[in-house]
Amino acid sequence: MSAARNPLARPLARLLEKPWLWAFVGATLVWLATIPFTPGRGAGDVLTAAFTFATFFVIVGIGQMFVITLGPGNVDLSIPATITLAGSVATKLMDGQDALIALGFVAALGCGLAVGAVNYALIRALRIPPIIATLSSSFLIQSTAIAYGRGLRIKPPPMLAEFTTARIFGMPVLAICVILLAAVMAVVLERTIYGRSVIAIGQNQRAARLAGIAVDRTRLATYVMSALFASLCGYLLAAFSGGASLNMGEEYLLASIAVVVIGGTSVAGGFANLPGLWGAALFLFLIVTMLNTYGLGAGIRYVLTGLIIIAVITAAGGRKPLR
Amino acid sequence: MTRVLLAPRTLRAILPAVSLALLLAAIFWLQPRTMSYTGLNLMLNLAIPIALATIAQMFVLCVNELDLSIGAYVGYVACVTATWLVDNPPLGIAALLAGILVYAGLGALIHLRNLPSIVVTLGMSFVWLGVAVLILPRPGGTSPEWIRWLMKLHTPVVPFPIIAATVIAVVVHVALMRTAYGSILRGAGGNPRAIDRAGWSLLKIKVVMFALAGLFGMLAGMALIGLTTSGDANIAARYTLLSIAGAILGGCEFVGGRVSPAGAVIGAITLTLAGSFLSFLRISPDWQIGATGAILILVLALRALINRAEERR
Amino acid sequence: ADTSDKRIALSNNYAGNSWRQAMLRSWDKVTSQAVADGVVAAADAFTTAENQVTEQAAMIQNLVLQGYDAIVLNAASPDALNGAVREACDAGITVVSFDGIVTEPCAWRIAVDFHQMGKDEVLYLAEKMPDGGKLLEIRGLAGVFVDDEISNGIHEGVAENPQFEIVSSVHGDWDQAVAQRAVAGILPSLPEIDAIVTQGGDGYGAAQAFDAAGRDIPLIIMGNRHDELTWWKEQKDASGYETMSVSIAPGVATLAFWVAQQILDGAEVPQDLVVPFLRIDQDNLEENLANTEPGGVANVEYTLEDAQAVIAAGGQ
Amino acid sequence: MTSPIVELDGVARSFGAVQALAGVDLAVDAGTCLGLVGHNGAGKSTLMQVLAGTLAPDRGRIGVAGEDLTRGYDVVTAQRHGIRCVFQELSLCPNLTVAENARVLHPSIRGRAWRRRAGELVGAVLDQIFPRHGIAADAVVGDLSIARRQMVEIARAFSVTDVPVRLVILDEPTSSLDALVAEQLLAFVRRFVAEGGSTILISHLLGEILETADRVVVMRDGLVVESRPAGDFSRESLVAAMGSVAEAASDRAAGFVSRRQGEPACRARPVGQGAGEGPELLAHPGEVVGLAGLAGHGQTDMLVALFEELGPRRSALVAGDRQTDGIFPLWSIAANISVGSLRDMVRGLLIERGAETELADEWRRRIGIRTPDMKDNILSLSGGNQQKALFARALGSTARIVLMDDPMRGVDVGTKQEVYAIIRAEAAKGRTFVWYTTEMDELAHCDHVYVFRDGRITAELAADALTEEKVLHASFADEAA
Ligand SMILES: Nc1ncnc2c1ncn2[C@@H]1O[C@H](COP(=O)(O)OP(=O)(O)OP(=O)(O)O)[C@@H](O)[C@H]1O
Ligand SMILES: Nc1ncnc2c1ncn2[C@@H]1O[C@H](COP(=O)(O)OP(=O)(O)OP(=O)(O)O)[C@@H](O)[C@H]1O
Ligand SMILES: [Mg+2]
Ligand SMILES: [Mg+2]
Repeated sequence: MSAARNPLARPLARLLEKPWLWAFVGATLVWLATIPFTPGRGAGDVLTAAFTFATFFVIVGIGQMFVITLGPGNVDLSIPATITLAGSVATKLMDGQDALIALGFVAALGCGLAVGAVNYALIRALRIPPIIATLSSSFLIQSTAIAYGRGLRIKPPPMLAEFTTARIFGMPVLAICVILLAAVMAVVLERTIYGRSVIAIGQNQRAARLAGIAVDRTRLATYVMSALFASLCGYLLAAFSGGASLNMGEEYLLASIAVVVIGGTSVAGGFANLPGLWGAALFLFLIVTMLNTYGLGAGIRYVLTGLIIIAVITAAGGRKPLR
Repeated sequence: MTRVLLAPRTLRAILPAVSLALLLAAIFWLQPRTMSYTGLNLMLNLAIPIALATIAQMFVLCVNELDLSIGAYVGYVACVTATWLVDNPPLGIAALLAGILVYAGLGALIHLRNLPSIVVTLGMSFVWLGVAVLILPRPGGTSPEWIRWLMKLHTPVVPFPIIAATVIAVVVHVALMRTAYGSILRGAGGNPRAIDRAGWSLLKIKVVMFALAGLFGMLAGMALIGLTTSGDANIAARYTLLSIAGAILGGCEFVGGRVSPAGAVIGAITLTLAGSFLSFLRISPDWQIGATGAILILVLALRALINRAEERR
Repeated sequence: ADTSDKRIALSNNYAGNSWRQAMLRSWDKVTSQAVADGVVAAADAFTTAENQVTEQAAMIQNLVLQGYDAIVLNAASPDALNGAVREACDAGITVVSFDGIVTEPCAWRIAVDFHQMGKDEVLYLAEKMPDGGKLLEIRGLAGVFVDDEISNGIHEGVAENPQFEIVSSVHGDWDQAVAQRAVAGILPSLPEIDAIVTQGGDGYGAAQAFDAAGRDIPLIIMGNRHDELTWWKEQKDASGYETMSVSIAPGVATLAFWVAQQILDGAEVPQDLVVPFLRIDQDNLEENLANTEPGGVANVEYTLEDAQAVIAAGGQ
Repeated sequence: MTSPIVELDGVARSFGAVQALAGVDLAVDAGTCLGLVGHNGAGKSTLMQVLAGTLAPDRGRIGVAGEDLTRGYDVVTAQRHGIRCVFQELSLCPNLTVAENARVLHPSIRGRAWRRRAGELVGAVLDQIFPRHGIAADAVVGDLSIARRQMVEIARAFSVTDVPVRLVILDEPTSSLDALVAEQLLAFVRRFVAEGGSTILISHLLGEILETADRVVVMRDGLVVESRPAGDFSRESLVAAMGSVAEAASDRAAGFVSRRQGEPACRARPVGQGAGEGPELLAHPGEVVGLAGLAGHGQTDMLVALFEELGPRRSALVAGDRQTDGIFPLWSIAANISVGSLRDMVRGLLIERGAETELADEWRRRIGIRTPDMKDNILSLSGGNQQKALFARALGSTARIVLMDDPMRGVDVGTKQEVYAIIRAEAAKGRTFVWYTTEMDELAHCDHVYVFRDGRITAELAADALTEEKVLHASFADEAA
């Protein structure tokens, strides 16, 4: 092989094989294409904004990624409703008081825990395909959120709101936290029994069971985790955007799936990567920004968004099966 | 004979029909008025476009792919039908055919570059929506007269939606489940390598299946316009999830080429009727959305019961 | 005629925001009183699981089957429900649409002049800033007619007042978070902005985006949300910030209810009625804020007399 | 003699750094059965894929019936010239019926009643090869046992519509069949050859090759090293030609000492057998317990049930159907092995980095997995080597009880001897093995054998009482009773 002859070729080839590469390449290109239209400090400001908003995509993306990695048919469609429920419950409980920040946090995670457990109960006990199980439960969760929160937009505690909007040297503090979180989850994926189990189940569930992997426990943990991340997102998002609303989760349905798959995780399961989530989240935000900056009409903007997504995935190409 | 009838495979195959019958019985009981020609007509006519979209999704599912753009595509077709097909039929027909061609091209692209269909169709959903918004920036347009006439057809004795649903189910069933080439198409979902090794072109199969999805998506959009009489870019956004849910309810699976056209049509009708059932139940507005979920769960729980029974043997 | 045996249904296409929630509550409050008083036999509210034309069409057909005498309708689309509405009319049912109105001639319409609402925003600005300035437009959901109407109104206003220029317009999908994100993303590319024209509900998000980017907050037209009014009040008290706030009151559903009841009663009601939108200005801010539920929307509920007045006004 | 029906000249093919074929010449004459043997990874399957047109060679010439077809040679060309292949990994569509699967290979079956005709076509061949096969033409393939699937695929390959079948390649066709069915197949191959057809038979059961083939070709490391009439070989010389040393058949009966003392390591009953009915399965520490009987009579179910009952800490399972039950196709060889021992490699919360490579390298050495790098994907291994990785997974774990589901499918003779030795050594250290096998020879390595029929245990034999006759007797229903 030529790689053996050229010592430099190998790391380069390794890099080119990285599944997350194309999401970052796409994000960078789109960013560069935006800069000429943003005077002065604009380039940096765009990045700051991108990191601010990509953070929320990444939070839900992590949970969704673990779920999707469980194999074909596994996807969590209840993320939007969970975001809404957790956001509503938390803001209503905290009632704008700094002293209750922790209580709100626990309540939000409590919602996530309950949602995840219900989802998996439907999938496991009633054998409902995950896509329909989570869709059905999302309707129930949405109703709960309506009945509980009544769509009232209660202000978050000021300290919490400040935390979600704080910055260090232009970099949002929240984004830094989530980068760390993503790094931790990358280790969980690669170097813990749980992570290995998720990947093994995604490749071949029967083989995983026969190899001694605790399939049920792993899947339960994964659906619960996805709901927990969704509720964390709901909690932070409500704080960030000045209160919860009943439709705050709506756009996270497609977005959570999009960041996962554009980030290079295999939809067929058994193969995941975390850096790609950030690449894809930045990419998605920057496309909208670029097209907004160009001042194009809504129709053209949609068309271009779609074409760019397809172009990036085509450039990245698929993984060829070995045999 | 009873053994065949009670075999899990048979039970599972008739399950969609059974849950539909149960739901229908519950509706008749709640609201006897629905048990009439007009009643059935009103309750079922909106199921036709959904059934067509579900069939489209089924073709894609059959080759182990997923189409996240079907809703947006139906919206695109609806906009074309409500505008160009009326004002400038040649342009309208060209636009509709272009839609099918694009679908066929997607099949080829996905196969040749080995791309995840979810991402590609996710991208396409934006493209279709964008084009639809460009064609029809605000809701409007009218239905071509003949489509309207067809969808409002007053057939003798049996309401038109029932006839239409039966025809769709039978035609697709025969084409996909009973013809020789149909088994090759399904085989490509079951074990693509086996089909490849037997000398069939997987590329052609993908192209055919996606083109069929495009065709049925087109029919769905046109039927929808016949019912609503005017278009809207977002008109069918929900069809993406509905079509997947309908196909699964009807016994199709995500991988392995296991599909059922009749089941898909029944699944679509079940979903539509679930909505009617709810409005007859008169639940508090807060919980109306949640009740939709509860019904879905209920219907699918039946399937779990049968699977349980199967395990116990 | 006596309407005490008549049944009226509300067909609603969306419940996912504070406006619609306020609408449903107003409906419940006013109609349950009406039912208790024996004015009508029933007034049930129905909401679709998702905001979709097709679902609402199916719902209308089901309401027909249930034998309601009148359907009060907040429609997902002005044209696409015409088929279902026609069927309802053919079955002898009175259809009254409001907020999201339908174009089918057999239905009654209680319209808000969204076009005028958009134009009024610019007219207000023209008054406040005679020298004109640069505007940022935050739109709603592309392809929905309310968005198109308001935006057309705004653009017409700008055309008549050429001292204003819309330097950019973004779609916020009527979602606070989306609007905030869209504004934050485009801000770096924008020159100094003098005012933001909105479709309601997104003002607070826009203010936060400007605040986060460390830019001067321009004049933002508000949309009657409690959080917007509160923020406005704070700014007003702190620095004398001036703006206006305009939106349609969710209680308009109750007006539609009374109109439907009047039609069933045999009253002569013109097919097209217009309700004014609810506008809040610098001087009545405090009063309105006090009347608005925390986290909710400024609202007015209508009585039978209000409805009769509107009908009489529309008749001329 | 006429010219050979196929002729390969200097065929070479590499996969990355692996040279699977290094210039192979091969000729098959009409009316002969060519036996092809070689160690795991010798390149047999690769060569057959080239011949079947599913894999393009890097260089070399392909001639069929004297015609040079090298340019653009593909499946369709191969089929047009009557060349069919039963691949090592099954090539049926599990979602289609038997008849529909037959049609996949025969585009000419079309039009009215095609289903019936396809069903009759494959049904007739099935009747011919495997009398009393019990497979319905409208059965869905996914519902059939692996043995029956194999039978369908074989029958399909021999079925004829428009093009006469000239050469059928059988790549380890008997690996999932029990002895009786395998015998039926081999008898049919003889008849087929006698009528003028040709076959290439690949098998690791040298007895089959010596009995059935007219000519034997031996491959080693991507090259043909020997090609002689079958009569010139003995079992020993064949093994030697493959590069292994034959071992004298073990005679366990002679020095057999029962280990049946104290508490058994596990006890169980077959799923379909009620309490008190027939013998119970017992396995004592240090014992190798064999499960015998015809394929599909409840042995696999029993093993899976046992595995679920014992749990992964106490037991490990070596899957036989490696495609559906064994390998993780996206993972490296090392990851496929270490997945059985994750619990033992955790330090603190994380899996230790070095531990995985260490374990993999140790087992590459012990069981001889042929690969340049254990970090390569598992699918880059030949079938037999994949199976070795599955062995390594189970043996490398700390489980005290190892359950094996006909694990020697596709494993070459040399490796088999090594694995037998490892099993014996591990058993001596106190590990328990429960071993389902379809090969009579392997039962000789067991201390205690249970024979299955219809989901029940019908006989139990200690090693000193084990004879082939007794096993066969217990495997078949008592006609008299
Ligand atoms: N997602 C939506 N789809 C369809 N119509 C909508 C949607 N959101 C709002 N509307 C309608 O648009 C009009 C203006 O809504 P507006 O943006 O002022 O408030 P809102 O978004 O409902 O409130 P909030 O977001 O504060 O809860 C109303 O007629 C409302 O019913
Ligand atoms: N798709 C592939 N990618 C990489 N390496 C491969 C591939 N296919 C085969 N090989 C390698 O080529 C060599 C020959 O493999 P082949 O499958 O032909 O062996 P075999 O003789 O059939 O062995 P077995 O008896 O185990 O089936 C092996 O070293 C294998 O690892
Ligand atoms: Mg809003
Ligand atoms: Mg092989």
